[in-house]
Amino acid sequence: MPVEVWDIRPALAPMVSFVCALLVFIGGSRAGWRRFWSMSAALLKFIIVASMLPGTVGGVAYTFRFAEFAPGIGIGFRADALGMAFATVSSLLWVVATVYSIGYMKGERSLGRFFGFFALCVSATVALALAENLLTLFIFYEVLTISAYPLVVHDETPEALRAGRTYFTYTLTGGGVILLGIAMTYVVSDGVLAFGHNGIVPPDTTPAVLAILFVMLTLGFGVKAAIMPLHGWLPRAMVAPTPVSALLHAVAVVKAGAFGVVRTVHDVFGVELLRQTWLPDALAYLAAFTIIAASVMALLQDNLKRRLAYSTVSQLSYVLLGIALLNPWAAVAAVVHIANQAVQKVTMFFAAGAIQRTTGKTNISEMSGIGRRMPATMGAFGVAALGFTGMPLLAGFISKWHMSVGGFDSGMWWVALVMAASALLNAAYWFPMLYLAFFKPVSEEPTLGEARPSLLYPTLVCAVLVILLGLVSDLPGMPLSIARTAVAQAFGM
Amino acid sequence: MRRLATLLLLALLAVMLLSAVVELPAPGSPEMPFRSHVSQHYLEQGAEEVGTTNIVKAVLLEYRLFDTFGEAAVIFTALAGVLAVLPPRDRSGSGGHHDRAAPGQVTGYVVGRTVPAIVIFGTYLVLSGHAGPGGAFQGGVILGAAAISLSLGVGSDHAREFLPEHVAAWLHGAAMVVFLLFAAIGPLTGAGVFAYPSTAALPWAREWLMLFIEAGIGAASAAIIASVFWSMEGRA
Amino acid sequence: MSEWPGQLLVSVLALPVTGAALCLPLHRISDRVATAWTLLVTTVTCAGAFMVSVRVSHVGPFSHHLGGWLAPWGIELRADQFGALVGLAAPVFALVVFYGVRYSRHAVEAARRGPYDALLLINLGGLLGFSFTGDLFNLFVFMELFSLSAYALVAYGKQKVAAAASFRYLVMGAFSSLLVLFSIGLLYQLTGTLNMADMAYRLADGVPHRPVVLAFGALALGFMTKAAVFPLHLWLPDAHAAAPSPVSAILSGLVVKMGIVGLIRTYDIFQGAGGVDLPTFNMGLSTLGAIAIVFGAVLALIQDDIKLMLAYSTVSNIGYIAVGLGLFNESGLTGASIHIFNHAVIKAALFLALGALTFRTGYRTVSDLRGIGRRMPITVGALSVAVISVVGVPPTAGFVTKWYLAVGAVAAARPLLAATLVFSALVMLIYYLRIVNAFYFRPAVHEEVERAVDPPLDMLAPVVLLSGASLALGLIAQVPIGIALPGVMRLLGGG
Amino acid sequence: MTMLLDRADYVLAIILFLIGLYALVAKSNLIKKIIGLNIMETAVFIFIITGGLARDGSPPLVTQDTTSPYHDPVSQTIVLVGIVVAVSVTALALSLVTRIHAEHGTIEADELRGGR
Amino acid sequence: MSVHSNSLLSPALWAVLLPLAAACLSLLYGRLPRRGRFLLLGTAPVASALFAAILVRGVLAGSSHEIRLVRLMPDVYLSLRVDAAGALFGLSVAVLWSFIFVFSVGYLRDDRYAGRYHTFSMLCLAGLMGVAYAGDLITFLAFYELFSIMSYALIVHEGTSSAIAAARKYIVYIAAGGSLLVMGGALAFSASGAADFAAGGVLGPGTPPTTATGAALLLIAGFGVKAALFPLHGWVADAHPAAPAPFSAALSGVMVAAGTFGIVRVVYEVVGARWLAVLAIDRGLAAVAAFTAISAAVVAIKQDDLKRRLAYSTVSQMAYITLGASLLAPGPLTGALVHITNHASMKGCLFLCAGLLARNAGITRVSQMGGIARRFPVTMAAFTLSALALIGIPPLAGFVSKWVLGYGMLDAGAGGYLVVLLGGAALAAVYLLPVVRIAYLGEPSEEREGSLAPARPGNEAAPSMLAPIVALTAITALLGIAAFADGSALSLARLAAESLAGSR
Repeated sequence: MPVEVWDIRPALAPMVSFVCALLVFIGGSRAGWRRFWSMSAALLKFIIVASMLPGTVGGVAYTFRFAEFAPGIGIGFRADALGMAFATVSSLLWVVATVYSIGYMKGERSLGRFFGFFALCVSATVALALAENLLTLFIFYEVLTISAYPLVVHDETPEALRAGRTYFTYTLTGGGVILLGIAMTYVVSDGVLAFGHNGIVPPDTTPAVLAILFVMLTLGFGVKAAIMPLHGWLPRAMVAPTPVSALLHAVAVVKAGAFGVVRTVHDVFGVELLRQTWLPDALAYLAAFTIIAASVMALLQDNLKRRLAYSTVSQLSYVLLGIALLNPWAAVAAVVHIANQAVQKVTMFFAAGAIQRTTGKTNISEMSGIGRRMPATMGAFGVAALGFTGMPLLAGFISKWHMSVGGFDSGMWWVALVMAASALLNAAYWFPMLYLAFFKPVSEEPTLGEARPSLLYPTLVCAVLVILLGLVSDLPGMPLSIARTAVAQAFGM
Repeated sequence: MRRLATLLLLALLAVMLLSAVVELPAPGSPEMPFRSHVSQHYLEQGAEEVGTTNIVKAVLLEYRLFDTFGEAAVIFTALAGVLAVLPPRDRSGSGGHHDRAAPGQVTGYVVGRTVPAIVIFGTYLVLSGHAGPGGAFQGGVILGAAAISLSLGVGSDHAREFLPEHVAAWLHGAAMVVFLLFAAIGPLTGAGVFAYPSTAALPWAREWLMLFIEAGIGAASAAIIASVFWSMEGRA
Repeated sequence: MSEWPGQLLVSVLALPVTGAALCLPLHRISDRVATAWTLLVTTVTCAGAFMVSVRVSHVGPFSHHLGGWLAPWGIELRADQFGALVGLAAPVFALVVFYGVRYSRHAVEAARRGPYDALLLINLGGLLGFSFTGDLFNLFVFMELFSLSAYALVAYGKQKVAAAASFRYLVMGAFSSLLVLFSIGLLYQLTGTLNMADMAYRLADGVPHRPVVLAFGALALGFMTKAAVFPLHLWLPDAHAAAPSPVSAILSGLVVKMGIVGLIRTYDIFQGAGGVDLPTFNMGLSTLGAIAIVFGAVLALIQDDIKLMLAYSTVSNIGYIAVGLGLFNESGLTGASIHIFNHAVIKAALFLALGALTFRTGYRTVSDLRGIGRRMPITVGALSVAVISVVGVPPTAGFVTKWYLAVGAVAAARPLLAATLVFSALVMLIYYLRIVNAFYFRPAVHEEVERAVDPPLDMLAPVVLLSGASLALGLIAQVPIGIALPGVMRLLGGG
Repeated sequence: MTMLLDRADYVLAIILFLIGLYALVAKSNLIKKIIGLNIMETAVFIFIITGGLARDGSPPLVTQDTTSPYHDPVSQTIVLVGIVVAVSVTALALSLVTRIHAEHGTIEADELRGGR
Repeated sequence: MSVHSNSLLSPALWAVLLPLAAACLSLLYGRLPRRGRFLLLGTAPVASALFAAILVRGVLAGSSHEIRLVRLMPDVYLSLRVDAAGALFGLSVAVLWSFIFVFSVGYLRDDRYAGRYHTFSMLCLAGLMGVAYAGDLITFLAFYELFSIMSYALIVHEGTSSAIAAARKYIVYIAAGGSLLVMGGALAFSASGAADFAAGGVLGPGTPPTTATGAALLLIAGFGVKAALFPLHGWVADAHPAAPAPFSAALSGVMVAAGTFGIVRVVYEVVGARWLAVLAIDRGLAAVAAFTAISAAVVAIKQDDLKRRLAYSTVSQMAYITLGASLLAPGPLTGALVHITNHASMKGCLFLCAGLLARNAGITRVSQMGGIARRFPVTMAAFTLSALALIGIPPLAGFVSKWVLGYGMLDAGAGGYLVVLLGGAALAAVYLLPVVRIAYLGEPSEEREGSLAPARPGNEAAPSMLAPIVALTAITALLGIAAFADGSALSLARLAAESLAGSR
């Protein structure tokens, strides 16, 4: 079990971008001010989170508590390995996304509000990742929901408002269910909500209560993790500007849901307790179904962002499937996939955004010959697409490999089949796009040039990240090693 | 239909109330529990502790003085409420077109004779409260009634001369001002806020203070009753 | 005599009421002096009440025997934990009055401004007196004080329906006061004393059951009407909607809570009384509370007038408190008692913010106030924060209550109740979404809205302070909890 | 029945209370409602006073010569304050009715409710 | 004997990296000076060939070394290891690629997307060299996937509708194959805890049989797609005609062989010969291979399109290699390995000739080839020579591998398959000789376009296209004649077979 060290940094990280949000809200009208604060906050936060990395890998969990309502519950932060994995990825991608959104949103309206809530979302995500107990996690989970709404409806078109309402209905109902679940946990475990004890729910709880609790928490978080029956809001939320879809619907918001499920399985119930019940298997089957069905749905979409949305839905269920197998390998796959999927999906969204900004095209059918016009952007998109199809030496392969090994290890051979099927489906809906972009003979000559640098460079950086995560994923600071430490803690190895 | 429903409701209520009351000891029977407790103490020690034979007066002005303070405040609130709801229109404007009948000869004559008697009796009640029956509120109300009958008899314009506007404004608050002073005096004489100075230090202080409070409340209630009547008069 | 806390307690109760008397004449002399006087008295009283609460939270409950007479003979003022919670909310009253100065100059014509200040002060005195007295009849007197002033204050509303709403409020209020008086008389006859602690002690042994139950029924029913718990809430929406904004803030924030404090006092008295079946009453109360939540939420949904919607949300929030009381376990009661304080802060913020909007544009319906968000950013921002807190989204004060009530409901094994608690708030939030959308994301319709700008500082500061507090209380929730918990334990322990 | 007979005073109070309540609820004229309210108030006062009277006792003026039991002073104090409260409420109610009449021209509750 | 040198100087690493560098270079194809760019790009395959040669000499001298580049996962490394089989395969790939490159320069002279072609072909080369020198299953898979997916771009290069359809079919097969491989690898890894190539196979005796069967079947099927074993060979027939000639030469020559090479690796160094024998999978594999060889040859006869016929011939030849490998004996394995090299040069030359004919004379179908020998004397001579070698006429390369294979079969007691060998050779003659006959004796058919004016000697084709054809034919002859010399491909193959199959 990691040594608990009292340290301000886990609380400082979210605080930094919260302060930045306030500053941007106040001085939002001046572009310079806004840009400076957003960038500096994003960088500062990444530095703080990164500074905690060596400690986490070294088995130290920085803890910081304040605002204790009652003994055991209150706002507390604890940077354990799992939390750090999510926080590192989010804060890193946030730096890149801030650059991207500054470029993308140039000339749009009410940017003070946009960047304010943008920073608020990130502070909530990092706080959520480093939460020390279930209540803090839930508090910042809801803050994230609320502060994401203005971003979803940023364009203020009726369609955006409708999407916003759907978003709220789904996520808040989920939030309500989670609150009930947490209340039950609080009662069942009489007052203990803190993570880090490999399961708060006492082993002697009656199976019925255990089942209700598990269903409530997983489905509650599942709404945001866009597990199949509850994923409706994600494709509709694509109406938001691209940096929002990239960050929130590929990294922050949806990952919060998946992260919540991981916390539930590992820290609220604990692996041993769940092993005796049928619950994780049910979750596994549901996740597997989602992977396949969402990929098929993605196949049918013509709008690029909606296809990306469905692909996110399917990729997210990787994490859920990995966790549900209750096997160290699969768990590593799940945690590392949080990082891999985030990087790959953000690259694709950035590319999609660049294409939309440069050529105004959003539907795939219109994108023939785009590859020659914007080779670098489409190149990055291609790398990410290959990553998703599980091409070795790229990020996606690492998670697929661990997942398959985990599947065989835990005797569920069909998991590898699902992985293979999903890889094929991914190929099925990405390769035609690559073909269209690069190889389809196009009559008119490529007129428009490459995307603006502020859009292009973040995309390329992310593409390089995808390769790095695949190649050197085992360096101490990289997600795979953090994932292994987290799983080691969770499985008590 | 509504009537039937209310009747039904009332019948139900009646059954409940009666069934509860039946179990109460008969009124006036000595073994009523409250006989042997607080009121017995008041009856026995009340006289010499407060120095008045009228125990109700003792309770009102000594033991439960705060209730009386509250009471005075309530009646002042009533006035404030009435003034809020019906702000006094400036007299000049509305003087002219009263449609009220001019005061008849007979009422004018009778009122002329009886009002002084009423006023004297009222004042007596206010001032003698601490010895015999009576009390500040009763006296005050009677004085108020005198003012009302006067304005009925000889028309409110004349009646108002007895209680002009600016005097009334201060008089309404008289009770409160008295209590304010009473509360202030307490700490000066070492007795704490809202308490009589100990008889040992100032033997005569208790009677005078009581009288002072009685007068204040009496005057205030009289003014309030009158003002309430005047503000509602002529507004229908 | 008793040391300084007792003196403080008495002066805190006596000052506002006596001070009110001076308002009338002072206003005839000069407006500015009278307003200054009112502000002075309010600030001093609220500071005093706050100090009493602080003392209670440090030292625990203390009492003061008026006139030196010991408990059953004289009146005993007792400042306990629940009273302290109301004392903690006193600064809210001060902020509302501070906000009301400019508002009343705009909304109330000169002749009626004197009584307005007087009634406000008396109302404050009544509230504090009601919370800090240990004597049942004294409780009744202070109840009358704040009720009467409340009826009159409602009549200040400019809408045509104000007088009728005030009358209806008066009738219901008078009826409930009668019930209380009737039960006081009955209890006096049964126990011979008017002091609540002494009465509770005497009720415990050998008192005929049926009259005790009747007394309990009458008292409880009286206070539930005052608190507008579900079936008896008919008067609230019209009254709170018709009243001017500062008055509505006080009514919804504090006056309605007195009914709840009264209910808690009833529990104190009838704790040990034989024949009184508290569990079934509690079950009924929590069920009524649940219905109130849903009823309030649904009705709020269909209103276009924001003030009426806030009034129905008060009915719903009172439902939350009733549920908390009805659960009668540690979490439930804690949730209910801190909501007395939390809701006062949040609802005051809401009404004042809305008042500011009406002050600037003269409109109060959602459809008229479209597009105000961009023109009055700070006020609408504060309104949004308050909206989020009233619904109980995590970092806010509302969430803390919802958390305690949810835990209480689950602990009492009543999942349906827990579900109602959580999901009715969601229904409300989805609806408040409509307001936020209208304010921020819709173009302005009226040109008054176009021209509107944030209100001057002395109106804006209270709004921002209160909505900030509603957010901060989410984090520093242990202040009200610390005060309420011993009281809750005493209530449960005593039971 | 005998139980009820020697508690005639209470029964009377209850009946009065109910009559007042009926007037308050059923009548639509506001003035009649106020009258009903007053009847109920008087009923409660009667209940309290008669509860406090001692059988053939004398008023609580403590003079050496009286030997018979006194009536209970506290009940009378309660009623005294109660009466003042009743007066105040009625005063405010009447002023409200006057204003309603001035504004709406009618004091019938049904029409008022209609003409929101 | 294996030296864990982590030095970055090892030729194997450069053999892989150089083509990658060239690929990046050719991205800027447009901006390179016209004359210089062919020299620049050409250096990559030639250099790789040189490095491969150095490695071969090193292996022959007995030293083999392994490099661990980067740690992908706890006990999984990206490692390169040069053993005899790898060196042999690497050398043949590099040599063939150099000639193909020279040919492609001429072939793509006026093609607009030549730059893109060269980029992807360099990437494929890098992938293939990686496959040759892969030290463990994961690296093998990585490079295998790399060149599989990159070749999609080459198949679809022409942009014609048939090319698009063929490419789509190809990618579906490859993606499916790739997934199977990953599943098989994961199963093997989960069972054994390691994914590198161990001499007797990674799966220890303790592995449950079902897992072993599962892993074996998955891996073999995965590579089988590329190696065009019977049920999975659908894509080959469409891919070859659609792809540009130099690429189809490479495709047949080495890329299909990579699949077979994969099967060899898996059979001997992942699943392990013992397990295959126990589970009787080797016999199954042999049967499938035999069937494929015969059926492909039969289908080849009927094909009128020259490239399609050659494609089916590749399928049947590759089947021989799989057959040889599946007999789990050093003898047939040697034959199989040496046949990879021989077949590469023979089939490479044939396809280049077909390509030249198609480009210069527009001839794609055998029926059109009447009397073209007069117009294309050199090409047809090379074509005939290679065809004869393929059929197995001594002393050419084809005969050597068939002879060693046959002898090995007898030695391993699987005489029955000798019939398949001989039958195959006969069928090869049936589908190749007619082409030669028509070319020399047939009268020119009227419907040929006018462009085929009476042969003007000497202007048959650009020298840059003719030279590789002639060179390849020479190599085929050399491989045949000098087969039994000590440094020859055969000796290398025997060494590899000993190390792979010898240790049973």
